[in-house]
Amino acid sequence: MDLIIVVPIMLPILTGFLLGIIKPNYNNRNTIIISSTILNFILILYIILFKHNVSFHIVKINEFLDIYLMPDNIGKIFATLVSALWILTTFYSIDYMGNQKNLNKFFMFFMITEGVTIGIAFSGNLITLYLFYELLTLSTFPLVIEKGSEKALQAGKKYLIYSFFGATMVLFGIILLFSQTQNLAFTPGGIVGSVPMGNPNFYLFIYILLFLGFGVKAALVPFHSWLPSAMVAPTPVSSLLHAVAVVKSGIFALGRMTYYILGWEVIEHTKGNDYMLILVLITILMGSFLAIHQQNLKKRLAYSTISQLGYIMLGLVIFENSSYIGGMLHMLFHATIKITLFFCVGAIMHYENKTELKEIEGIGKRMPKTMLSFTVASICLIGIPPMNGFVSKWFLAIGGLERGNYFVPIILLLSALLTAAYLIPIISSAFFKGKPAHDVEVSEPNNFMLVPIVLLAVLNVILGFFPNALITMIQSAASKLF
Amino acid sequence: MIKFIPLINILILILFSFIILITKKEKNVKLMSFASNIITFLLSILLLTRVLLEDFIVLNLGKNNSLLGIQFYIGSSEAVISLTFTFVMLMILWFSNSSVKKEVSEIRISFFYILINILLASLLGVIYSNDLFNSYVFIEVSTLSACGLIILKDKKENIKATVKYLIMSTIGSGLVLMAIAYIYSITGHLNITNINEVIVSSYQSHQNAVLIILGLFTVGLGIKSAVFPLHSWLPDAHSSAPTPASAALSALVIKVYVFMLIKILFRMFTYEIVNSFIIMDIILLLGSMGMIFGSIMAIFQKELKRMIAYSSVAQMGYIVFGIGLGTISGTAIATYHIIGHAVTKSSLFLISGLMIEKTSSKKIEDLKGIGREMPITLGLFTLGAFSMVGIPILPGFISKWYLSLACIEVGRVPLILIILASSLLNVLYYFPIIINGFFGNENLDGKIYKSKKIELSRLIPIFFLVLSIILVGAFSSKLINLF
Amino acid sequence: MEIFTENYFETGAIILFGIGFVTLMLHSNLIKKIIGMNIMDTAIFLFFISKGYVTNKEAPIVVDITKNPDSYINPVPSALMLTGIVVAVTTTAFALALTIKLYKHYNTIDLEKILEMREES
Amino acid sequence: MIKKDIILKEVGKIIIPLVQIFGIYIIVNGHLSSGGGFSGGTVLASSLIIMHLIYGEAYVEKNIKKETLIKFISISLIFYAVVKGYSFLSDVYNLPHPALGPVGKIFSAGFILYLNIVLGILVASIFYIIFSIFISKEV
Repeated sequence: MDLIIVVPIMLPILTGFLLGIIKPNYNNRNTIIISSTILNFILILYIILFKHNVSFHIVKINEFLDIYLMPDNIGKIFATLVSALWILTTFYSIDYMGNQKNLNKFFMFFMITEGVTIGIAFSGNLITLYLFYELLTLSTFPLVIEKGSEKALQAGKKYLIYSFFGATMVLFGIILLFSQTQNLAFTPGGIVGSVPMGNPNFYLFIYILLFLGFGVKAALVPFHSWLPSAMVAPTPVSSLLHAVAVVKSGIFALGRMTYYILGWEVIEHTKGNDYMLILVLITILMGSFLAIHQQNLKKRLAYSTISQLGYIMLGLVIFENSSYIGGMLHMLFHATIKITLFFCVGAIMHYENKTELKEIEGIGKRMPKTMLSFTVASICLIGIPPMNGFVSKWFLAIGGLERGNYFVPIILLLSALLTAAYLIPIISSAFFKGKPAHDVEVSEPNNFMLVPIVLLAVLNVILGFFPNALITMIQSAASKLF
Repeated sequence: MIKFIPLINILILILFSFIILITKKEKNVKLMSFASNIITFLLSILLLTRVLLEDFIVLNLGKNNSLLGIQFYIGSSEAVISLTFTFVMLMILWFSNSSVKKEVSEIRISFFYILINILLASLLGVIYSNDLFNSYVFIEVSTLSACGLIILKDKKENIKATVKYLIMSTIGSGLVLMAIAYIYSITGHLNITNINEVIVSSYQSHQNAVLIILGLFTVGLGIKSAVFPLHSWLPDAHSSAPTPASAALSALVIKVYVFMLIKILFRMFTYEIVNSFIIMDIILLLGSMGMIFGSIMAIFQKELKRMIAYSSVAQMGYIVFGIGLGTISGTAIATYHIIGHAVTKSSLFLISGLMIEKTSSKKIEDLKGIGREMPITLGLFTLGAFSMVGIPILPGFISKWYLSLACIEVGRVPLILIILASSLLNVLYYFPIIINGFFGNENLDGKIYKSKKIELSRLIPIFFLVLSIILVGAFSSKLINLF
Repeated sequence: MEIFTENYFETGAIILFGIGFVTLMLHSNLIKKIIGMNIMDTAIFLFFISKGYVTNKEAPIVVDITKNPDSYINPVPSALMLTGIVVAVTTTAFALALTIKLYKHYNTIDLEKILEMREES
Repeated sequence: MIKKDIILKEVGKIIIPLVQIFGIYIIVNGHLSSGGGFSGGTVLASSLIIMHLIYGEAYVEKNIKKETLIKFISISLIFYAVVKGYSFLSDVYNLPHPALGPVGKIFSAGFILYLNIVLGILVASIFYIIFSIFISKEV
């Protein structure tokens, strides 16, 4: 019964519309949201374990425009990541948002975005991916401008213009591609390989178009400036969007495009990946440099996301088995780490309403558990050996070496230093500055917020110690590609 | 009997409009015009099924040999277009029987229904007729009834818009008549199929004569269908006319002349002849300029209806672009876009009419925060805007997609940039309305409207139109390989 | 050059068409525009009917006995021009009515002035 | 404002019926000699206009009211449409046609005669209405 894969996409969207229509009051709205996200998570687990190579055409208008869902294992991994983190974020945002007046609209779009992101994970061809890609922009836009202030509207408009510009580039690439290959389905190893090689720079042009198009969402350097300005949104939105949903779907689409559509031999033949490599390296360095002297905590984390995304793109651009695994691993680990960091910063903002670095002296003594998990997460991000950040960086470095360009590991190490440079000051000012510990009473955020933060920190550590369960799964996907 | 449907269609419409002339009570004026439209709609469904079964129908009125008599030729594209037009007109009529009272003074209501009936009859006439002079007469009738519709409100700007429209369209029809005279002098026939036989053999000898004819037809019909440089009458005419009339005008009337241009270019002069002349590149140029500048001008508009009018100039650019490509797939997309755009544009205009009635001001600034007051209407408007901007599944996207494919087929890849650029420009002027309508706190609070509740019954016709947008999108593949 | 002198009807019609077209386009006074429109239409009718003319044949009117058909000129264009004339008359009547209404509202019939008025009104 | 001028009125009394008869002649002989509905109708309309000019608004208004004219128009239009439609449809299903009389006689051309008459009335009343609207300035 192939219909099962449509359910995890439709369920959140329907609950979203349900919220919009019946406008429930505070607590039964919370129950609806929590139950639907948990149900969704269980459904996806069920699909992963029992359903193998199942596919479903939602609507087939004509030979190019068919909405076709075909979750392979990369798609399943991404979907599990999204739905798991969505549950935690729902708990977090219920407490964070409190009960303002029109939260129904907020949670409506919140649920629709989850459905659309899982749609991206499950999409079977480039057109479905493009459709969900556009819907993602439209459904995340109201979340970004939740505050409704003039500044939020400006940031929202900027976000919209960037993503529509990216979407048009992607559309241009898809049209050119379709005129050559007449089909857009994802096939491991790429469909272009089979088509006789017309002229290489035509495919180079398509590759660059698609890379930049999806790169806008993945905060590639020239198009990254919408990410920090979208920090004006409330923390659950900015943490979810800029750690899990929007940015990662851009990366996921890039991965799909390079390995499942164009195929890496074709790109290598057209030397497209060398140009992109330069761009990715610039992203990594620029992200970390800018993050260092950012005073606002959320902006600092935003720039760190840009540089971490550069890591993942590095994995996609170096066509090596281990670097692919490293990229995918970092995609997962970065999501969990960054969401913890954002949660902690959000907790600080919500309870102490302090946002600048100077204001949070001695916060560690007031909120020990939150800041402890913040330190654990930042250690993972820097990539100190036992933690999960190190595992993915390790694979990336090996991939770089196998490919033969030596400056990849150098760049990795350099940016690991830079990550330390912008994370450690936060920890040090939190714990070692400010008034002595005994005369400060402890005021932890209530457990609706605290539980997700601690859970995530523990999850990071476990993933660090026992990553090979994940590695084998990604390895099975990667084996088909190389 | 089915063979006679086109004639019966037109006859019923004209007959009922005359009967309305006499009836006094307003209620059965509406009843009659409604009845005539429903009959024509059902008949055109019958016609479409008949055409789908056998190939095209040729209907000779009067003399059998087509030398003298009027001839109707109904191929698959004509049948589908006439079905869409009758459907859209039915919805406009349904919408107008509640909203026309507010805009048009009491005594002129019956004139409104008469003109709408005659307009639809003449539009169907132009689509069906295979005879040049006969379609010229129908064009004149449609222009005059369109002028009548614009002037119904009888205010200052209406009269100015009508004068401008009348003068521009008389120039257009003068050129068209001259072109028909020219064709007649070369071929001695007035019937498209006969002319085709003669032209195919003899066009080498009359090289520049055929060029002049093509030029006259393109400019003449271009003026009437508001192709880019010749469109200056459209914004005034469409923004000052009453809402149902402006919806009918911009969705139906300007499409018919372009369809006649398609008939002339591709059925009379076959593809090879037309492509051997430079006229095709000029049309392509006109189309691409229209796409870009139409949207640019729409961005700077302050009033809602003028903005939508300029956006139909841009959409006409798409259709002319499709023709300019000069391939079979190009024309198929142009016809598909005629249908897609007719449905979307009429729903957008009707919704904007409702919104203007609610905020009682034409300016776009006053539409801020309308999402709170009329969520459903703005929701429908968003759907229409999505189709214009080109979100997949909706017809806007499909015609953009196929247009660019046709461009690649012809080998002019940079033209795709123009298509995509113009769809980006569409975003720039449709989305601010939606954004300010739904979101933004300072837009929403402090919004007090005269709480004229727009009762839902007025929304049903628009709901059907929006539904048909999705349907047109869904069945696009079958539609396209029909043409 | 002898093309022009030979079928001088067509050349006359084209020249008239040019004059009518130019007056319709360029003159700002509405009445002049309507006159130009009429000139243009009559020029086209002349062109059409001259197409039907066959030298030394007479008009197709049944006086008392009907002669054999080939002694008449080709009646088709002149029949068509009947409808053409009616169309031209209706447009002129409509345009005249519009000019009167315009005069009532703007008390000038100079189109340029009326258009400027729109800018500042 | 038209001063009561005896000469005009007397001459009018004689000329107007003549003009009307001439108009009717043109309409009826439409299918034989040149003329037919359009030209005959205009001649009839000119007779009405002369009457309007000479005897002034009130006189004409008395016996040809505006509503009756509009009724005339719509009835003749409907008649024309029905007959024309019938003629198109009938030659396919060979329904009865009025007899085609001998060539050259008045009742010789089947429908055309009735159509011409109806068309004449139509054109006459329309032209007269246009004239009366223009002259009464309530355009």
